[in-house]
Amino acid sequence: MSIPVALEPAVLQKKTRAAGRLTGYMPIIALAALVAALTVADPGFLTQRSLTAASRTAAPLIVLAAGATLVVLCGGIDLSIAALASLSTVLLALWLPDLGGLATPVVILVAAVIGVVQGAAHVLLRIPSFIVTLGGLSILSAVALVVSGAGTVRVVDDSAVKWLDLYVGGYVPMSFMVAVVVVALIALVLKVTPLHSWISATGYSESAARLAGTPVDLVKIGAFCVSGACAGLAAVMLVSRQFSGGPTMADNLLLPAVAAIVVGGTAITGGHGSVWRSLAGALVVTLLRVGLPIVGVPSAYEQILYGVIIVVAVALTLDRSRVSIIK
Amino acid sequence: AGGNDAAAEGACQPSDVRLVGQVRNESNPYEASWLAGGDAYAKSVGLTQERLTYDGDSTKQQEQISQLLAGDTKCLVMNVLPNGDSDTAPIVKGADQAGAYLVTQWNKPADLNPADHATWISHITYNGVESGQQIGDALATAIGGTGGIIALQGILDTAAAKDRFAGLQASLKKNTGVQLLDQQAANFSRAEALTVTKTLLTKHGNHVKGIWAANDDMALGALEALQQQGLAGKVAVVGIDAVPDAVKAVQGGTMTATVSSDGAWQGGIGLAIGYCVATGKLAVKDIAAANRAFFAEQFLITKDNAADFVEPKTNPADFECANVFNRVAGPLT
Amino acid sequence: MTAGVTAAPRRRTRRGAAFRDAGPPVALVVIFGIFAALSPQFRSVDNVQNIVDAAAVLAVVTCGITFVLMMGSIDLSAAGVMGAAALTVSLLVANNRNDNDFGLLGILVAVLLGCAFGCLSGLALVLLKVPSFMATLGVSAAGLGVATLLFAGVQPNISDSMLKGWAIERFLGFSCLTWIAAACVLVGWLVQRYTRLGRYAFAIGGAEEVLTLSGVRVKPYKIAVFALAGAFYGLGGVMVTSQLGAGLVQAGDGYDFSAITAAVVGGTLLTGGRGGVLHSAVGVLLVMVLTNGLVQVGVSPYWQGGVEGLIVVAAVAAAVIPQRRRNQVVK
Amino acid sequence: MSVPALEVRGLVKHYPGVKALDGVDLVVRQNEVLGLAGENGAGKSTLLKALVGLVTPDAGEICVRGEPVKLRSVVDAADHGIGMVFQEQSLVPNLTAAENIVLGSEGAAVRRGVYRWDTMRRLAQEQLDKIGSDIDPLARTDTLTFADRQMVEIAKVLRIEERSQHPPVIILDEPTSVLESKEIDTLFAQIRRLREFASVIFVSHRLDEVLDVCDRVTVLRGGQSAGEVAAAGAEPRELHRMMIGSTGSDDHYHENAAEPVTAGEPRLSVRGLSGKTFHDIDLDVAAGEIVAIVGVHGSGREDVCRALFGAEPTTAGEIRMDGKKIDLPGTRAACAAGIGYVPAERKIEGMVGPMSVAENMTLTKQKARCNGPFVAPRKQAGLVDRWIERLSIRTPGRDTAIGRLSGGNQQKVVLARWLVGGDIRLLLLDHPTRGLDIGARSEVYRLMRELAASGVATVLLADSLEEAIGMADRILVMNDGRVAAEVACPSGGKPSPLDLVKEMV
Ligand SMILES: Nc1ncnc2c1ncn2[C@@H]1O[C@H](COP(=O)(O)OP(=O)(O)OP(=O)(O)O)[C@@H](O)[C@H]1O
Ligand SMILES: Nc1ncnc2c1ncn2[C@@H]1O[C@H](COP(=O)(O)OP(=O)(O)OP(=O)(O)O)[C@@H](O)[C@H]1O
Ligand SMILES: O[C@@H]1[C@@H](O)[C@H](O)OC[C@H]1O
Ligand SMILES: [Mg+2]
Ligand SMILES: [Mg+2]
Repeated sequence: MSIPVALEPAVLQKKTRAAGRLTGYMPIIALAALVAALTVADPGFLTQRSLTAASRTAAPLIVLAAGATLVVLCGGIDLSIAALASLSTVLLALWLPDLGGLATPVVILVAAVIGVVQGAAHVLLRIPSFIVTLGGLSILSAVALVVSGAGTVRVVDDSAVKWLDLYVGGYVPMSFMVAVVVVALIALVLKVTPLHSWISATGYSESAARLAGTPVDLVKIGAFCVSGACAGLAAVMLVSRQFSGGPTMADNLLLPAVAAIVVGGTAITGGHGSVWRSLAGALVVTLLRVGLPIVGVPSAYEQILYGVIIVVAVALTLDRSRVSIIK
Repeated sequence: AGGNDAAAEGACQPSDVRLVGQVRNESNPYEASWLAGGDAYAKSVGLTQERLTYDGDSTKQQEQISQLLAGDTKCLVMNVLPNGDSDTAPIVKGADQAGAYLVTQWNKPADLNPADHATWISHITYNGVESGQQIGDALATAIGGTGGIIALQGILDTAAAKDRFAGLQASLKKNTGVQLLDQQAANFSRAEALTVTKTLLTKHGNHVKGIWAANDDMALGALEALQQQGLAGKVAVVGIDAVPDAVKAVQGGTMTATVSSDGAWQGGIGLAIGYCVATGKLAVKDIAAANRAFFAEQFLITKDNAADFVEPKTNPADFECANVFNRVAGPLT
Repeated sequence: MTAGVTAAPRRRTRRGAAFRDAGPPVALVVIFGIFAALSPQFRSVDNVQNIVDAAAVLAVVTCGITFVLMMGSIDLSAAGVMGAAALTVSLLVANNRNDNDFGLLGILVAVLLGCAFGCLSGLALVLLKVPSFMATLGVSAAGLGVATLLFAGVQPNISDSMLKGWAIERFLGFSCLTWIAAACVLVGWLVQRYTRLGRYAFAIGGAEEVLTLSGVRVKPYKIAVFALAGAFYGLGGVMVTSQLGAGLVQAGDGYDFSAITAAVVGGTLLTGGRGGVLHSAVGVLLVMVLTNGLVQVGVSPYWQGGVEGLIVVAAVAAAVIPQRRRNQVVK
Repeated sequence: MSVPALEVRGLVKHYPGVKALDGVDLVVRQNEVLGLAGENGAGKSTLLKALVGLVTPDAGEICVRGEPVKLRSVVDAADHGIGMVFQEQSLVPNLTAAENIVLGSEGAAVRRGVYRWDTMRRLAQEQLDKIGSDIDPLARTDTLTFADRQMVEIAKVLRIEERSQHPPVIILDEPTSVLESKEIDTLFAQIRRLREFASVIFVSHRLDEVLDVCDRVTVLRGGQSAGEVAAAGAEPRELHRMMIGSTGSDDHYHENAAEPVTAGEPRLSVRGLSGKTFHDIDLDVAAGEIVAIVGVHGSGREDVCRALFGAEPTTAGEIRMDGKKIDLPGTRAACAAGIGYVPAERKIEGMVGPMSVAENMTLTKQKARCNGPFVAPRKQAGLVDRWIERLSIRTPGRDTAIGRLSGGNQQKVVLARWLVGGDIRLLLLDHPTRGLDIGARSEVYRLMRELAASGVATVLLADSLEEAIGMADRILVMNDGRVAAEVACPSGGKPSPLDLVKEMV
């Protein structure tokens, strides 16, 4: 009944092919502009050590954002990723003494299963993903609080996760490498299999996808599964960095992760976007988080600047030719 | 352990020293006074303090620290409030590797000790068990030794919250007439304390004779709740931190007691210790083991002595290299 | 001109409250009933008053967010806008930081500031085409920044007797704040039902492109809706200040997600075009009954958040059952 | 003669890769019903959108009552007395009918932003009275039937009268494509009534309809005017010739020679199927057989069709394909069993607009474009290009977003989706020719015949009784959710539409 009448977006008509390609590089351009601005503000900022530190810092955020990107591409949202990552840090810290190296895959698996449970609740009970995962957020936080005894769990012997804290070639943090590999892997799998079609179809038009026989429910559950697994992996990175797990350790990464996805230019309404975009978005967000205070922006102005820059960055990166109505 | 022994020697020109103070945010009075104290100290030695705030976000704190340590660390002095116990270890490790001078406050795991590190000079905290017990006792006295009380806990997974509550429990053991009716977490927050208190007041009605709050912010929230329920002055309230509003309330009699933790001093002293070591005026190896991790002096503030605490008194002399450990009340237990 | 046709007798279609709206009120009654059965203190008059009083701020914030959700947009700016409004009002009415004593005017300025922040969100959405999720997140950060600037290290405590009185004085058993909230709900409902702004917000959520095709310029309405929501958040910030007797940067902490939860639990769809202020009011009561009830029956503080989350999910699940349609899209 | 109500000269509109309008001329006289005919993609909708200010032409001139005008928006056009009922319905579902009718020009119904519901109701009532509709103006639009909503659309478009002192020009873009024959009759009565005080532009792919209701017909071909005819005495065939530039075949439905295989197990066998809107349906379809289901709106036939595909829950009954029971619901099971479904609502349910032709075409039968689990780009390209050619789909390329194609070509892509796998055994076609031009329709019919000949069973919800009779081997008449009659429909012994209508009501 309310079929969107094909209002040709004016932008689309005017846009030349070259400009079209440019929007694909916008996240990178935004990133470069930010680095340039920070360097102007503090010439000492652009050093190899500083970039190494930033990339190490960004790793967990990249992984979290990459996983949640799949859910966003399917048209949903996963608000539980940070709480799940927090819980995973606790589980990892608790299990490391007994399971050693095995603890890492087990925790990722458990996180993936929790993702599946939320996905299934969303799909089967037909509750909006926003609500399911908001509920999931509080439930997982409560569980984390209880199993950790409301305190941090120290990791005394961190040999099993230490490898993540090494540097490749002395410069590139291992955790960053792993994050990039995860992003590349997800991107590759999407590219070479029908999954990309399925996910975009689900995100753009779920009913059409379903009637075309696309396994919409499975695709969505799968997206939540990957999102959960990524939260688990992010937790491993955090533990390797913190030498402990804590029931609220990753909680504050939720909004930055969503911001990373959107700043990358992925449409929050689903369908259009990619994990590569989220990688660039996560770097932008990380630079904003650490860069602004380090170059000496006072706290209050830092928040105002953060707000402004993030809005401008999204204005730059979003490819509006693919989404006619912005909500 | 070990670390960079050369750095521990301390051979920096005073003008080369870089002073950094890091707290959660600038939007609560306690931490704002910490940063102000740091500024004042830096000014006294002709430097400026770089202020860092991390919104109570552990990951953001780590991110800032690693970015900071990726810069010039030769004469870097950091006075840090770790967000939680778990945040201390990575900060210490980073500082070790970079050879930056570090003083931490409030939070650290028990098995991690400055004495095992070269540039982690000191850890300063207040004895939460003691303060929790002191205000518990004060509350018991205020309600005449018998009656019900409710407790407002801080953020459950912080050492401060747990120690203080342990102190309350110890106090309850002593004051057998006092009965703990209920305990809820209000996360060190004034707003949450307001709602929780209202709910508990309706739940327990006039059985509630006193309110024990793990910090002053919550105590102030509880006071508002009492006022709104028309119970102002009829229920005793205690807190910890000695924020100005609480001290005034104690002075005015609406609050029974609080415990001094001196934010401005904390902001200055961490920088001062680091500065003294960095410039060679103090050698790490000369610092007594008991001063590497210590409880700072704290005072129970009641109506009697409140007037003395209305203005936080930080004395410039406290920050001279010979006096930096003057407020040590005892080694960390 | 028109060849007049004899008016055919009107067919009447069923109007008024639909069955599909019954879920949340029923859930409210059921959950209230369960707690009442479990705890005698819960069902005391005092506690019911307490619940309603505690709901006041959330009700006002949710009122604002409802209009945004009706359009199918989302608004995460409440926390920042409330913080900025709280500091503004506490520095403008009689307080311990300066000699201002603007009274009602100060309150008005704070509300207008909220309105201005809302405008910013709307402008970012409409002019820069930034999705509301991000635009409002940015505005929230900016609001917190402004609040921190105003805070400047010393807690402003208010001594304005009117503003303090709002939280303390009672009328017919409820605090003034509660009556203010009730008035907001009423105003919100009137706006929703009897003004172009309200009906267009509803229509934008139903089929935005159709409005454009009908020659309606949607952009000003979108901005206006965000501005209206901002004004409600501003008032929310003022109310929190009245309750706490002080202007806190954190005055709005958590209200963004609680308000969305309340609205959705009440039956407003995140996709827009459904629900409304009254739905949201029910949602707010439901959430407050839950928070209060869990404390009253003595659920461990560790578990409270989790149990609340579980019940919210269950309530929404139960509420959507009668609405399931074939091939329905749930995002 | 008086000045034309509307005149278009040399209108040009380019899209990347397409010349949608290539110098169109058009004259609409006062108080006439002008038909606009042309193949899918001929540029009809683009022309009409230019007339209501939704498309800015690259060149050319639009004159209203002799005055050249620039139309920048729908409001602009309305101010000049031009209004349009869009090809897809454009009402806000969650508003009342009254609000929809006055939307954008509320006049006295809204004062200073405040609604006066009584005035609004009265204004809407007046509009509805003009077209003799008895809808409750305060009913929520999404509670109305499709036909009623169409009435609301027309009532709404008539509001432009209030904006301009001149007689309005009302544009109806394919208003009949989703209506039942009874509703079409009502609509035509309305159009004839409109003619008394307005000019009307009417678009339809059913040429007999066009000739029936219009005074004059202008034909578009490839974005240009290909000529015009007076409707009186003209033949559909003549129009068709002008549309495509040659004479079309007379045998529209491509009568089949081969008989369906009725011996042995039926391909599809349904027993006692019940759901919310249908009860106790029995249905057999043999391999190679085309069974049409006819019935009015609300007869439940759409839901039966969806239920067969697993897209609508059932409460009882069983479905067998070649004797094997299949577990529904869930569209996956149906797909796996070789069932294909072409939904009626193409824009929402049929295609994924922003995705490419290739992706849309291979969405279901992923195997056809993959080697093992991996997409093989070459294989996909070959496959898609083959089907583009085979169905003569007009598209700039396989990577073009399907949303940019004309309706007919979109439909072909959606159909091709089920064919690329080569394993289709039963096709459920819900109004497969809706919105298709006569040529495209003929091609779809030919395709259906071909598929039937190769053994595919087909269930058809036809666009018209004629189509059902023309295509089907057997017709099921549904009424009130039940099968009311079954009519054999062999080639050579076709029933008359009247025979069927008797059973339908
Ligand atoms: N006589 C009237 N006076 C005022 N408003 C009216 C009147 N009739 C209809 N409306 C408006 O039209 C809208 C649709 O009416 P209806 O009662 O069918 O739906 P509703 O129940 O409000 O919608 P929902 O079920 O989404 O809440 C109402 O929300 C109301 O705003
Ligand atoms: N927004 C657009 N972008 C690109 N091409 C377009 C756009 N809109 C229309 N076209 C192209 O312009 C041509 C004319 O399309 P139009 O919709 O006017 O055809 P039509 O005659 O209405 O067809 P139908 O009978 O299928 O509705 C088609 O080739 C179509 O693909
Ligand atoms: O109020 C304080 C709180 O903000 C912090 O967590 O630690 C100590 C407390 O006194
Ligand atoms: Mg209703
Ligand atoms: Mg068309």
